[in-house]
Amino acid sequence: MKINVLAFGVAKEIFGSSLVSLELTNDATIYNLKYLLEQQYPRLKQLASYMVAVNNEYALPGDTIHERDEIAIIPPVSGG
Amino acid sequence: MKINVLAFGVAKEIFGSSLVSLELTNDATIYNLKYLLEQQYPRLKQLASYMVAVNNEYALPGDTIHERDEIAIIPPVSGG
Amino acid sequence: MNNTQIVLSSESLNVQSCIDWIMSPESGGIDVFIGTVRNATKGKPVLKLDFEAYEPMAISEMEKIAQQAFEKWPVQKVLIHHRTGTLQVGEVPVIIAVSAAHRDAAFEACRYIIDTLKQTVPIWKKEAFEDGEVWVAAHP
Amino acid sequence: MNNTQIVLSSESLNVQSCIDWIMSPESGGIDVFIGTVRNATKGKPVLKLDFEAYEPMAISEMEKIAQQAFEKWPVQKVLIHHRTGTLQVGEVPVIIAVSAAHRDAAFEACRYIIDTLKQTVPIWKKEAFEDGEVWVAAHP
Repeated sequence: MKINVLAFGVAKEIFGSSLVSLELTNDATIYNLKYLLEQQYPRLKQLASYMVAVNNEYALPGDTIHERDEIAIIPPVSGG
Repeated sequence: MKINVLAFGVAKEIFGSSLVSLELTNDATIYNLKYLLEQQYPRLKQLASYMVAVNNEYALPGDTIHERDEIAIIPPVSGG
Repeated sequence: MNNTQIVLSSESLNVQSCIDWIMSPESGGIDVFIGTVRNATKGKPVLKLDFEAYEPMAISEMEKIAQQAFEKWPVQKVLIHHRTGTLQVGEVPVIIAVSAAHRDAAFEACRYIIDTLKQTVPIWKKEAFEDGEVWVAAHP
Repeated sequence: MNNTQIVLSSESLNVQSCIDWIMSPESGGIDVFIGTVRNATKGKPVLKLDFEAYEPMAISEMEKIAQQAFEKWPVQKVLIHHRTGTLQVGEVPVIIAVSAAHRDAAFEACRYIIDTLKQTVPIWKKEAFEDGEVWVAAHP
């Protein structure tokens, strides 16, 4: 399946875009997604940390990704 | 010596006045003052507590009172 | 001191002017405590409050508390405004504002100031209920 | 919920309108935290800040924090306003306001909300210095 990944803050600069498209297998997990992204964008690994959100909720590494899910890369937040 | 004692809050009601005059010996302490006042106004003893201020500072029981000192009875405060 | 503003006033307190005074380019966090007259005490409707102050000593005690805040925390400005006179439900008897480079100091100092003010500053509050008036905290 | 007001806005935040909304005859204490853009970070002059938000998730996370405050403390109203876009030194990125019958709850909930917001709400701040720009907290 093809999924779109939203990027914010420093992740947008690492991707060079606020949205990247990826091809994932149908049973892919957050863990798989992060592995793929880090292969393609090694600077992700230099971040202090980063989370993945699925449909506006923080996701766990084992969570499965479904087609049409809204996926976002959440680098360390710094609001307030 | 004759001293004037200012009263605030509930103390003003107990004294029936915002200022009472007392005759004290020259070496009188806060402790002596409180004893005299409680003799004259027994309802003072029903307060949760009360302090005496001398020249705008909280005084200790052993502090000596001098002529012209500004003396005030401070019932439990409840500002804020 | 131009880093401290202490006011005891029979006029309405103005939150916006307190905020305007406390903000500065050096500060990163501001904590503001606003006391308001509640419409009930222990479930009993309150009609109004009367605040009486021993004015010179109240100002002197508020200045001491502000000074202690500067000694205890790295704060930049401290503001304490307190009302006297008759206040209706919803009116503001007290505003405390503290600015600091970091929020920890602002929160802790603001809390310290209101807690200490309520223990040491010679101001007294009389609550008016439908069936009479009571000096708050006077009796055990 | 009419006891919660969450706003994410590219327009200037207005402290007075936050205070007007949070005050009520039931409350006795209000704590307000105001973040401001500081003119320096670790001694280095800051020119401006840019705030970017993942808007729907940021609002959802702020609503969760407000809900947690209601579960943890007896508070009456909770307000969280956050700016997006470019802010100059002295401008206000965040206002948190909490009202409660008693001040303990207002102070503790306000502190909890700003601390948690800084940990969980997807908003990012880029500091502009004379020699370049840095996404705050991005790198170890």
